[in-house]
Amino acid sequence: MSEKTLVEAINECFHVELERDDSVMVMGEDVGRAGGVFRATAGLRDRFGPDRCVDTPLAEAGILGSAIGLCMAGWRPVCEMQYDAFSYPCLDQLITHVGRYRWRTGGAMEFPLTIRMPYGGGVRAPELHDDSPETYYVHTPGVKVAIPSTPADAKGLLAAAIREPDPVVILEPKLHYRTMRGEVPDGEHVTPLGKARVAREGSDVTLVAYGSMVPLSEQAADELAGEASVEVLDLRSLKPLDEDALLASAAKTGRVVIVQEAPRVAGFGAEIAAILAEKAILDLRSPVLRVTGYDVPYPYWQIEDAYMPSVERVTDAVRKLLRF
Amino acid sequence: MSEKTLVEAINECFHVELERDDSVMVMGEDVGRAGGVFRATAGLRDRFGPDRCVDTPLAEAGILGSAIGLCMAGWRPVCEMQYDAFSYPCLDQLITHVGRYRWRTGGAMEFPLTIRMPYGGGVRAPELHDDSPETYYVHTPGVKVAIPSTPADAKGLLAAAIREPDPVVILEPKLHYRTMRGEVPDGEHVTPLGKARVAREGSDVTLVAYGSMVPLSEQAADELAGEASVEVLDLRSLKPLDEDALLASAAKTGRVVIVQEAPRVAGFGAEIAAILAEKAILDLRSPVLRVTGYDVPYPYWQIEDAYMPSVERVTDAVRKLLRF
Amino acid sequence: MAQVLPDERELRRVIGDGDTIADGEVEGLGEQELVDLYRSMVVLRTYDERSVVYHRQGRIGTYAIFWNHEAMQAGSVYALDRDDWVFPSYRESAIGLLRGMPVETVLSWWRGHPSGWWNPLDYNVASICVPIGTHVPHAVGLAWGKKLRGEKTVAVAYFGDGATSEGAFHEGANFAGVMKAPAILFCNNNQWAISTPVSAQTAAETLADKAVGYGMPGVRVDGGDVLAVYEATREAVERARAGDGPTFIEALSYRAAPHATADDPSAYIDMERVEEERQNECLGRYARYLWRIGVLTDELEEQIRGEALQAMKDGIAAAEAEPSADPELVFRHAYVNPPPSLSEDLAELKRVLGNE
Amino acid sequence: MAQVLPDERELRRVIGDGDTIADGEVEGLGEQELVDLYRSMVVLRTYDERSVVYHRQGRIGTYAIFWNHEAMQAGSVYALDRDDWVFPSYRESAIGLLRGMPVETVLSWWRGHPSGWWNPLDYNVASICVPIGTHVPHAVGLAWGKKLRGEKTVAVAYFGDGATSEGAFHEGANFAGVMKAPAILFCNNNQWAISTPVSAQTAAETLADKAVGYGMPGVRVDGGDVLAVYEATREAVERARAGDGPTFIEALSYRAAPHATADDPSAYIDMERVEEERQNECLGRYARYLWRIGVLTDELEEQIRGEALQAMKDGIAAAEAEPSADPELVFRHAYVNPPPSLSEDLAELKRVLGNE
Ligand SMILES: Cc1ncc(C[n+]2csc(CCOP(=O)(O)OP(=O)(O)O)c2C)c(N)n1
Ligand SMILES: Cc1ncc(C[n+]2csc(CCOP(=O)(O)OP(=O)(O)O)c2C)c(N)n1
Ligand SMILES: [Mg+2]
Ligand SMILES: [Mg+2]
Repeated sequence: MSEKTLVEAINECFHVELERDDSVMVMGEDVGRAGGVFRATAGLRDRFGPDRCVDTPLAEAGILGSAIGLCMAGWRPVCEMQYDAFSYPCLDQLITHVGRYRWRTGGAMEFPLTIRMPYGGGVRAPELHDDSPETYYVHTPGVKVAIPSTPADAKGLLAAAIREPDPVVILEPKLHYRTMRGEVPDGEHVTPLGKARVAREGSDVTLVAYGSMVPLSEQAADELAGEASVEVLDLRSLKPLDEDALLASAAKTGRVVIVQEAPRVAGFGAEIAAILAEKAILDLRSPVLRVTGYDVPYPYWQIEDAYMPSVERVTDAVRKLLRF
Repeated sequence: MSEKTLVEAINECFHVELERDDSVMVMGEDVGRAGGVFRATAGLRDRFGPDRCVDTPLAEAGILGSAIGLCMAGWRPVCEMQYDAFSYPCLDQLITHVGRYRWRTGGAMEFPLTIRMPYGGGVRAPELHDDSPETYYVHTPGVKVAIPSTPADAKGLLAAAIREPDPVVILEPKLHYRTMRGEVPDGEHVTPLGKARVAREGSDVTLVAYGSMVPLSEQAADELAGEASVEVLDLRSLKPLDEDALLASAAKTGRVVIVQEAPRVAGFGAEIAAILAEKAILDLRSPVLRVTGYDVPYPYWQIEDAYMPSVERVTDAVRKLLRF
Repeated sequence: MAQVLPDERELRRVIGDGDTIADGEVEGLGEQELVDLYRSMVVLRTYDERSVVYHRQGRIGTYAIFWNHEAMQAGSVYALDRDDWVFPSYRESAIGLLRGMPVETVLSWWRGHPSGWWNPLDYNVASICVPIGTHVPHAVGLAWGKKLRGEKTVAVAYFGDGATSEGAFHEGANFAGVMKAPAILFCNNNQWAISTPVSAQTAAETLADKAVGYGMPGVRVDGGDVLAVYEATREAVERARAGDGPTFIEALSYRAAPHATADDPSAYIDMERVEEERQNECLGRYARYLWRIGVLTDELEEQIRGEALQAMKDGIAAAEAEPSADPELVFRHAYVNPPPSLSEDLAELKRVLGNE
Repeated sequence: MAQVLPDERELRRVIGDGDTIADGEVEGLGEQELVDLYRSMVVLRTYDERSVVYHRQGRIGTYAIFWNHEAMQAGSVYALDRDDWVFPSYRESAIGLLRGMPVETVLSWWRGHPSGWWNPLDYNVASICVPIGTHVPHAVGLAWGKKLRGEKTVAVAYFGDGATSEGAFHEGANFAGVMKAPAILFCNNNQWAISTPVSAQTAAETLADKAVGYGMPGVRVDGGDVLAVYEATREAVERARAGDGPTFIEALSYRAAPHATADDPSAYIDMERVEEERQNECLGRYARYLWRIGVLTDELEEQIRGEALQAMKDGIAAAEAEPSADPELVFRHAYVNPPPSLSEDLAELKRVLGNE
């Protein structure tokens, strides 16, 4: 164990996984010479050479499309999209090919590729550096999605994704790249996909969150100490989803607030609410609430705090349920 | 009024709207010389000239991207995407620009563009001619989405979209292009966005559907006649959504089944369930169920019927609720 | 300053017209090879013509006709080694036949039956790509990836004139140039993208001109001349294998049939022009050449055609004899490790269908 | 056969080196115009240098530096009419200053304040485009749309060397060629896309070579020579206005500063090379030219610099004096007719914040 920032944990994961398996390669814009604009891939080009840590042309569909071909040639490519909103040009390759190619071969071939990107707001950046695009990915068949909220999980989930035979998209909370530190297991460390984490135990209300909404939910839980015993469930993996953990927590508390940074309409939080409405209706003592971003472009940064789910909005939602 | 097929109703709408407003133009692959692969734009090039019904190069991002510029020059472009799955290359322009440009100008400019495409399965077509991509669109801020289920609405919603100052995506159920006939008002006909339609009144259960799932739901309602009084709510417009109609129907019946052709995970049906879990929890007498496509690529057509929501699956879900 | 024009703006030709234009020949192609090539073309032609009939008979679904594209497909594949990869579009749906793929596999694909899905590793033929141009980066990635592994594999992506307008083509081509991928970008310029003529597709004078922007040679060849196609492809293969990177080949041809069985080109194509092109179609041109140089005989011709026809008869019989597909297949193959919700869905569907 | 090569593969130059290379001149540019151009460059240079300082002082956010890009921006805009449209990327964030946009507007953009969002119709300057290359089709669509309306407007899209790899660039450029849009694709080839050198971006010999594939002229110009940039752009404008369609201009330059304030180029660029380029930066080159031809004086230089500096001081003061933005703006402007759920959200937020 050693203490690391979230992005250091990711970097370490790369060093371990590229050493471990020489079919793993990293590709993307500025991942090589510069070591990534957040330095997530620092040192890889020097250590493993420019063929295993490749500075690509500036073309996200080209990156993902050629990664499909690399898989067919036996590689396990890890593609970096430089920012959330710059991943959109790769959606076509993702939806029409990444999620379907194995199926198209009757299960004969594997496409063990990983797509990772920094996501989310709160970093005082210009437009289009702040999106939370997980819904586009989760809704796409054939693709798995994980979002870490701690340095240890950032390392462990990335390792799981790299080793997974199915394509996995990892969104990394860029807000916490350098500000969050935590204990991270040294060497090989894998956090299995599909296992949620009870970040905080509680009995009155469950906050369901992932990524950067987890620490926020924990803050809200602190804020509510004395008023209510709040459980915080960190989903970690959106697909496969740990339904058992979700239903167990809902059964225990009977009250659920879902916290999601992305715009609410048809966002992933709706899926959580829908699962509860189907499978936990008798457990629910109150409505299922969502605290989310809004159905608007992520705003200019001077007012981004009004967009982002806040401790106030979360505690308000919890209090609503307690009063219900 | 005259009886028309769904695609004839769309074609008539174009003739009326291009005549009415000479800033309306139609663009896309094969919309001109061929009049569209489904003949939705037949006759427009001859009548309005090749500048108002434009055969574009084969490039969906180019179509939508240049349509943004056309809006800035005062046009109201209607962009055809030839099929659902071939709209994915335009997602980047949609998410990063179509939904944001007006906002980016501080509300100074309007982007009255329409994107329309045939969508959905059941037509015995090769791969990637069968998708139901509405979730990608609805989740995108700044963009509205409508899906007609009848010839009259196909005409009326398209007219509404063309006249709307905001960007609108229209998905047209290709399965019913030529097989569904209905009375369509002659001349100008507008179906306002944001108003659901009670396709069938009932008191025991509500089926919430849109597009090609509406006639299917009506069939299921027929099948259940004698057993249960089934209401079928045709949403027509996914954004803006007619929440009042949804909540009124749920309050009346207390039982809701959502029928959606797209893959379930994080699909639009989840949003409906989430709204009910938040706002109708006391009205619900039973779980909210979803009958949907699955988290897999839309299958080869010999087994597509096993993928598509069927009357059997819908009636089964309704019976589950009645037994609950 | 180096020459940046496409290698040739004039069309390469080998086959003459039996009159004023003299026949050429291709080094290294003996009688056996010439007949092999002929056989390949007949196999494809027979597949195509029978498929249109099968479609009319309701035995296969919508079908993308490739009549008069056989020279481009057969000529180029013949220039490859068995280890080289082929990335077809829907227009090259039967190209796997040239690699030993059973006829019934391809027919099953067009029948919407899961037995039409093959393992690309069995033939080094990728899955049929339906969304235009999107497989160009796949071929480039494969070629690049093989090169990184020290293998000598070449990959060919087939696409149409319309495909050159797509961003995916551009990004793939640019990657190919930068990575010096041993790839061949083979453009079947049949001058139409459904109803859109190539003049409305691009303002470039030739499609091969596009190669300049990717720093790769662009070659133009008569797509109706199987020997010219073979030769141009062979040169591209040699370049690729020598480590000199990708080549863009524009094979000029004409779509002398509807885009697909559902299409009526009379609405947008001058049918007289089509008739002219049909008179000059590629298989006839090659057959006449072989007759002129004395390689083809009535007997041989009949035998080759007979075998191809028999293969089709056997193929459609086999395709139709396939057991009807198990609906459970809907749930298979999307994931190596499916999410638990998918297994639940399957169980639920089986319950509803009463199969449980 | 027509010439398809880019018009010129050699770089155009007008400004000499005061030594072996003689100074040229541009027809139609009198003393007044030469000084105007100088003023434009000083305005941009001053904006840029002050912005880096303001960033260090925490008064603006991350900032994309355009030091040594002023000649490309000022020279090209000067060749346009006021009705012509400019589509900037983040690298041309302050280009609106040349159209009368207040300094505080641009500063506010970088301060993340809503008063940094302008109405493009006020200046015929589109919004700053952040996602690379995606505005190329916008400019082309505008140019095409204006042409359809019978107007004579030209649109210029600015983008970098890296942008030429994106599919959006390709699709837009191809549309421009096909629609004969009166558009100019102005590529600032500063030889780096963040840390990626242009040699890893494309295998094309020059970026102007890409024009061939779109059937438009490709022009190469010394991007550090404001007069050459002006002249090349003016010719492109004339072509566009005459109905002869689009032009691709490659302006060759060098990024002699970090990509943005957050970037440390010493990790990937040879800083000696950067130093060399800094010695030869575009404003100094033009100033020396003006001195040589006797147009610039100490007095004039001082006056122009003084005015520009004052404008910046006033601009930052005005930007900092903006009232802090109303959080309610989060809910405004996305829609003309917002969906009802959005109004509900606003009401809810106001309730939570206790503002209701
Ligand atoms: C991305 C995408 N957009 C649209 C289509 C619909 N479509 C199928 S074939 C075709 C024309 C293709 O023309 P071309 O590239 O010249 O190939 P050809 O069919 O002539 O071989 C179109 C537009 C598609 N398959 N994929
Ligand atoms: C679609 C997209 N991908 C990635 C980025 C991140 N990014 C910002 S600037 C940049 C490099 C751009 O290089 P170039 O086009 O040469 O322009 P320059 O910055 O040199 O002016 C990158 C990769 C982006 N903004 N948009
Ligand atoms: Mg074609
Ligand atoms: Mg650059």
